[in-house]
Amino acid sequence: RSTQLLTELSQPGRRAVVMPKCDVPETPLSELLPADALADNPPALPELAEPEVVRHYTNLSTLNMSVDTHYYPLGSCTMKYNPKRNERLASLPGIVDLHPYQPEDSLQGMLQLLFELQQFLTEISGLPAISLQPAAGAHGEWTALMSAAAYFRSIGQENRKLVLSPDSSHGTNPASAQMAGFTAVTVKTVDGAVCMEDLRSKLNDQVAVFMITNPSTLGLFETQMAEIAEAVHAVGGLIYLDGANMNAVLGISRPGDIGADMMHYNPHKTFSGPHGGGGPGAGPICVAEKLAPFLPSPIVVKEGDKYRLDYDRPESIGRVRTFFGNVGVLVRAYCYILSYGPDGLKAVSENAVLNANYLLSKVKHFMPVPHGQRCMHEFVASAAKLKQEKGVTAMDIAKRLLDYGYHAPTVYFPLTVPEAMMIEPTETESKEMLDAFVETLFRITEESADLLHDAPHSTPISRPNEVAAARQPCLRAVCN
Amino acid sequence: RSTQLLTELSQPGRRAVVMPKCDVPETPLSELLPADALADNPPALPELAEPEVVRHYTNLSTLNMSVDTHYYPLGSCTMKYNPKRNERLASLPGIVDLHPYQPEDSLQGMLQLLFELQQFLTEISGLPAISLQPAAGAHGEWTALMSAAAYFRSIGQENRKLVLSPDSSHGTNPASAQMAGFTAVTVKTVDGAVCMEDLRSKLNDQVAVFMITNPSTLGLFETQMAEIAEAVHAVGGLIYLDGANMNAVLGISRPGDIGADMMHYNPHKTFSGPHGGGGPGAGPICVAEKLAPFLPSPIVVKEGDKYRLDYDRPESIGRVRTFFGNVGVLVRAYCYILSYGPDGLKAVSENAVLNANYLLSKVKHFMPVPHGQRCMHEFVASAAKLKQEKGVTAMDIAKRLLDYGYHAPTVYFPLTVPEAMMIEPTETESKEMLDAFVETLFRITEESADLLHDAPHSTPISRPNEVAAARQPCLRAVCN
Amino acid sequence: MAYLFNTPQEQQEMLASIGASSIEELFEQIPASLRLGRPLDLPPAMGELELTQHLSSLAAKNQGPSDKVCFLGGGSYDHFIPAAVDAIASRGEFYTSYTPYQPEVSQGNLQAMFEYQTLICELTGMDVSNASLYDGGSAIAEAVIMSMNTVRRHEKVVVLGSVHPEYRQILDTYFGPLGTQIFVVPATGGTVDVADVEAAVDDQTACVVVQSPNFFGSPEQVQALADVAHAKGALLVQSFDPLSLGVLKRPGDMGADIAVAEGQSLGSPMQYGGPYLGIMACREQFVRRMPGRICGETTDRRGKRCWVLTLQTREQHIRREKATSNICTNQGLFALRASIYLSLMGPTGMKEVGELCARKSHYAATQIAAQERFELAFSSPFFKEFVVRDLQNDVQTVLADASDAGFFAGVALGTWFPELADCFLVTVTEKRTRVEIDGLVKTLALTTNRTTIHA
Amino acid sequence: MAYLFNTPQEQQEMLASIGASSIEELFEQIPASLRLGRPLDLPPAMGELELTQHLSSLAAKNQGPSDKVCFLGGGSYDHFIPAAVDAIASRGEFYTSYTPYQPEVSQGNLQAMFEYQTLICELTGMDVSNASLYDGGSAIAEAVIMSMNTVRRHEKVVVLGSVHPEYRQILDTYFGPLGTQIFVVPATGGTVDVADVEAAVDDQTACVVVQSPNFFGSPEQVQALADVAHAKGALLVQSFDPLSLGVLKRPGDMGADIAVAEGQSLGSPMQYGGPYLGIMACREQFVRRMPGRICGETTDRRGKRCWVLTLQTREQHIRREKATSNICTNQGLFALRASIYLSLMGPTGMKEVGELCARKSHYAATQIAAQERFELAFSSPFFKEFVVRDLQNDVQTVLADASDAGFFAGVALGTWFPELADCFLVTVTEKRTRVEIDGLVKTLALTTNRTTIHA
Repeated sequence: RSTQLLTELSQPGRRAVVMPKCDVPETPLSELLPADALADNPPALPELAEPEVVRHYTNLSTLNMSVDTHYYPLGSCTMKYNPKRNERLASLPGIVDLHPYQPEDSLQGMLQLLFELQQFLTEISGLPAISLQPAAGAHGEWTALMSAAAYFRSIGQENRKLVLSPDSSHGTNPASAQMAGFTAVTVKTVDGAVCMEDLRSKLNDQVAVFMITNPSTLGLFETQMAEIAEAVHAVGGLIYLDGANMNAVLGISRPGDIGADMMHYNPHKTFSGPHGGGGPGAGPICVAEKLAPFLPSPIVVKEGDKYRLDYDRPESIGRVRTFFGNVGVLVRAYCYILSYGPDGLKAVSENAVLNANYLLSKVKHFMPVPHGQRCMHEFVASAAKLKQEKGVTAMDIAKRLLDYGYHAPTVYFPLTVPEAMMIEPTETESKEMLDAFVETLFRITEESADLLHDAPHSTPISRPNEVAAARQPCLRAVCN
Repeated sequence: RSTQLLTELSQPGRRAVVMPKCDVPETPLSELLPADALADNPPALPELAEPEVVRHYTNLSTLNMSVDTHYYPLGSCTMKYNPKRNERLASLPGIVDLHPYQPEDSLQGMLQLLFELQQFLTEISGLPAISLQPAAGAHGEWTALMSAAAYFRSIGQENRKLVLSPDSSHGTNPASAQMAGFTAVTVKTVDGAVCMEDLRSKLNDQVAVFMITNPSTLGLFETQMAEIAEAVHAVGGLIYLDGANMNAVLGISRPGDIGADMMHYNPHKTFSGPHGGGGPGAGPICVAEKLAPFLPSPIVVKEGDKYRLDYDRPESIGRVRTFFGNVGVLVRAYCYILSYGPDGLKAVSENAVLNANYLLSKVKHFMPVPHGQRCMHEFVASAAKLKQEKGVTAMDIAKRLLDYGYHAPTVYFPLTVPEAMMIEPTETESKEMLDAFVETLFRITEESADLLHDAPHSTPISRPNEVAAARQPCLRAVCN
Repeated sequence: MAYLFNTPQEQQEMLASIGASSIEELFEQIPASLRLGRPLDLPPAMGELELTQHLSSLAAKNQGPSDKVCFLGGGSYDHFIPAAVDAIASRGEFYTSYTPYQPEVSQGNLQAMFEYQTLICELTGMDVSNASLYDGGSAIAEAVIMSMNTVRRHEKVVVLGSVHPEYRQILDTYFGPLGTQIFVVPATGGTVDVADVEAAVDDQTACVVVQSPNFFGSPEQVQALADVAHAKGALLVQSFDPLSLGVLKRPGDMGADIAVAEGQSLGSPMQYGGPYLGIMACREQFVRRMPGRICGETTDRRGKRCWVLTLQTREQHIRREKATSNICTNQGLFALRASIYLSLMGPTGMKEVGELCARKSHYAATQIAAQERFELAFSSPFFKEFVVRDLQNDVQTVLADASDAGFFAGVALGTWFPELADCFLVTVTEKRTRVEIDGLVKTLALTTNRTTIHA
Repeated sequence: MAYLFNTPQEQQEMLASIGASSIEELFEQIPASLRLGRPLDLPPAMGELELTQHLSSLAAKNQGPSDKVCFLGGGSYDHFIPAAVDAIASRGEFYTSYTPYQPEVSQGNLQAMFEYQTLICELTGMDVSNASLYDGGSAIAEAVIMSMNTVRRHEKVVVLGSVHPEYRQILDTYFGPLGTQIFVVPATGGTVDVADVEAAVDDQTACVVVQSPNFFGSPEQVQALADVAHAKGALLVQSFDPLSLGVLKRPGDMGADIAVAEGQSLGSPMQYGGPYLGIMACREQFVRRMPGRICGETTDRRGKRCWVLTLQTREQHIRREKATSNICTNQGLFALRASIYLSLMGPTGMKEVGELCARKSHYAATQIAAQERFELAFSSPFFKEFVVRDLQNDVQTVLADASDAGFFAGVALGTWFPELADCFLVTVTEKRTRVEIDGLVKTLALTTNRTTIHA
């Protein structure tokens, strides 16, 4: 019954929530609201009893893999442990039950937290100004690009309409550029590094921003970073750093120190906010001083002992989201940063990189890792040889891993590596777990192609027909 | 890895909890405590990181069936839905973070709650006096028997040393009697009812108490109850009612009105406190006025607007447990009773009885229910015929049900029914669920004996060797 | 070290396997000049006990609706959240899982998404729903982008002046720099005149954006506005209050093409503004222009019904700069909360909560308006929020006094609406009891008297 | 109706299957004279919102350690509980499951029980542990019964006067009516003299019951007491403080035969006294006399390691009146909490918490004793609790004043110990900060001054 739909479980007349009796006059609604606004009947939502709602969702949950139950070496996603203390603390009534329009004097604790987080994140980034408002990484990218556009307008360079990004970049980069009114231009990479020749050929006074992910999606630090920054800055452009991979460089290298003018964080990756099955995230952005005036409003400022929201920022691009932002995610990031402190955050990156290199040192013996003997927090192996030799694809291997109780790595990204398997162990897994994973991965490469083509075998379902799903979309159940 | 033991996961030097730095003088412990009291080293507990502790236990949890995930028709155990609201409310800081020795003026809300619960439970029982102190049903039985003993001493009848109970009773009844210093005597039952002849033959001026479970463990209401009470009272004995099956008669029939002088509740059954994998329970007892002075101290009393603990009860048997009792369980019972109110509680019993009779009406066609065409909240079917015909036992059927995702009924209890399967649907299951269960049960009776002997087939383990476990007990892992 | 595993011994073993002499060596690919040569300037690490004490002390510096009775609204609401919502959503398998890109081990999340879409469609009367967006404000912006791409007009958008001012600010931010005209039709008398909208909509208009019930709490004439928009080939985008739909007509029943909402009311805490839930549903024919993730039903290789993310060719990770939006994450966990909430409420619960909001807010409005100092700013009907005018034009003092007396009495409107500087918005949810409402009224009455005496 | 399913329609269908005309008919087996002919006199049903408001209002009438700094102890302690304990123990699969009588679908609980037994054995230095009893007080009573049955002596038990007075009351209740002599050896100077115990123990004595650290916070000479008991063929039962064992010697290292404890400190909230966790561990040879459930390792029919409830022939559901105890339930959920707690603490965490308790309590004791009005009642060393004497003999006022100032300063001892009517017991856990301790001291100093001035 667990995979029955709620609509299939519904029985007329069943119910769970019962509201209190009305303690004010029970005026007919027809006297309070115009007839043309009133519905004849409430929506035909499913009718269920509380016990079955609880059992339904509890059983559904067990059909998921999750960090709490499984190893999740999903490249680029940083599926690290989500601390239980952060969940508890973010749920304190004095934190979670605050209305966004409460008076500031009733919010001093919250504003202090957010102010301090602003300080922490600017220190970690090496960039002095910050907005906590964007709701997700991609939203942060776009917000920063909008701020950059405003900056260029302010200095009379509206002509800068190009945003460059490497072919290995996240899809959000060009998509954000496009949404912000720019034209997205792709720059080639060679062996995972930006092709300087191609970059230089595309740099001119039309270029607004070069967006770079560093460490890159190949798990490599862009060693030409200084050179890139110099070249971009030389033509008057700005560098945007996609902070998706900050987990590798906390306390080791700061975007602001290596030439970036703007960046976003993914607190749900770097600072352990839970992924929630796809969200929520948050996308705080840090920028250089010259871009500060253009950031969204409000920001939190401190005056004497008091904290307040500053809206008086005439050059601001305005507001990109309702209210303050994804505060719940930010509170978890705050807790995470305080839990580690400066030495601890550095140790996080050191151990993330150690774990990745350890895995790399084992994996490379049976599955080529095209780009380098060393990596940062993740690396990209290629199943191209296996495909050639016995027709086994990266997808086959990914699916077979599920049978063994491991979540699959990210596959077919970045696009520059054939049959890519992007593996990010994170620092919150043990050597024993890494050893067990590698052993399993090796065993799979030795298994028969037929077995792998049909994998997974032990999961609740196997290889859904995605083509059919997209061709004739069925996007909702029939209610009642 | 999920079934590895913590001791097997341990690695020297790993850790989870880190205590704060000491903010008072760091005097060496050898200066604070005598050398012969101090340990050389802390206990060699396993050394683990927080993420693996969380994953370990999360995965372990998924090896359990539970009410939240499965239907649990376990006779006598009343595995009904455990309301989520009760868990939340019992965990409010103002409820859960109270020290037992706080001053009474800082506990007025808690004392009010407990006072009101005393009132609710006496009203439901029809018995005017109450102690909330006992920690479990069996503890309540024993406490009531100790109180009865004190009562008899107070009237000069120390000679009453016999406690009678039917052969179908819970094992706790004779065990409690023995612990309370009485001699346990068994009374026969005929077709699930007390054999009046046998009872009368054992009634005399040595009899202190007759303990009866009503509705009985066969799921039948003891129709001779009035007669029994009259006979027991006639020889000066008391009636103890085992309240395990109160779920059938809430608001319909009260122990105090049908002749009982004492009773206990199982709030974790009747009032939906979660079973917690085996506990905690609670065992509040209600007694007749003449037994009131002997109940444990303290009880909660109200004076004007104030609530306080009354310890001034000179005839009390004293204390049976530290502090006030299993308050957390009592809070949930309080919430449950308020959630239903008088009509709702009656509806609980009505629907529990309806569900049981519905199931009975279906089951009896393929598995005999020896005692009656009707039942209260549960009934006992017998697999004796199946055993005879094809060698399939109640245990085989129980194990096979697990394969289909149903928890097994209680088997081989009560002892008076051969190959007993005691089925209690509870009121918090739907007709659809009952239908699906019955269909499965029927299907199982049609399956081959070989298949059933080896069942379960799909569970993580199957038919552990219990004999070996008891013969050469291994009761702990080796640490480090 | 918080959540780390590797002991020094293990680190050595791992380095040996790698063939590196130190962890430091692993970072050699970072040029020395690009490294930070000092520790970060951050507070020292706190263990869990210290951190708990610290956060508790911060929390104690806030006062929330558990300390003061909350009559605040304006897009974030103090509605009741059943315990089962928290109990389910706090299961690790939900909140520590990733986007369901591996459907075989994500059917829980995928089915929950599919059920969410189903529930939202039924709630709104629309054909299709995505699996959620960031929040109600950015959802409006996405709806406008979607409208533009659908009708292929990028020049102009007509927005009612009764739309949440922050939503309108977001539209300004999104579209101002791109040259799109955001034409605002003023709301006088608490609602917008359909004729004014009709006058504003032209052949260049991509869509009309309406909020109903609007920011002041009043229903707009959505059907008439839809007709106006459609007559010019524009779409109608309606932002709605999910908790109103137990009693009010649904967007789909009134001609809306795209329905968006702030979904926080559906079982999510206020948490100072986020994370929340952007709801978006639309008519069938627009689905391939819709931003965000969408879940669809299909069958697996054994023929079993199952669910997958679908129509991904709309999305950035496939289409890059040609995607319908740059959106990557959805608000999975909050969509889940909304689904659980709606499952528990059912049609009857939704009707009851709507009735309670309507009746309690009208009771409060009547009582407040009976005070000499106050009147209702508008005569338009409302659902659960209404605008109160302070005839002495000292809203700040009124609200501050009420706060001192234990009430968050309302949201001052002057910041956004200079013409309403003497007004505040009062919201009454089902959680407010008559005792609390009477308490607010009494407090406001005292303010009246006190100020009168002072005057 | 809260958690019911059956709609009137379904009820009719079910009655038809049963062959009954009404639900009323199903109750016909209950004679009319035995039925309640009226509704129960109980408050009307509350929906979840009302119930939440009601419980919140009750909670608001209490003041707990989140309102006042807690220096209370005496068997229930304000120790820190890591969030992971709550997160795991609140999983439905744990708390809504039944006793693991079906091992195939209970391996989670069974393995957790087995790990609990393992952890308790390691913690205590004992050979075997059961799967828990009700609480620390009843566990002592069960240990005495176990001793009696083991050594076959039922006449006499020697109990140290420094054992928790409520534990001793429980022993009186359990054994007084049965004619067993509970011989109490007085504790003078905060501990008991071994020679006094030696004088009390005789050939009729079943066991010596000691608590160490004792009720006043001080370690007793357990090894010497064990020698005394063993010399007369009696057993030594020790009640211990689990959180002391990171720094203090374990019962098993000091000759105890049965070790029992209140396990609340190990990750369970104080919740006004229960439910808690009765810990019991013993030497191998006594295991078949041990009450309560026990989990053992075995293999299944496929040879896989697994766990089952074992040695059930000791228990009441098999042996009825011949069982070792009438105990049926254990405290499974709280044993689980203790296991998680100990897993997270590890040896180093246990050592750190022990050191903090010891150091902070000594700091507090020194500071309090430096006040003119107060002195330490005893010179004996202590672990985390100590007894303060009010030289002005007005403990009630001292405690009431402190409470007004925001401190639960201690537990008055006069109720149980008339000779200590001028004393109170102060407990300092790792949660108490120096600032809080200094605050308490300052408050007590003010009390001193104020009273001095009044005098």
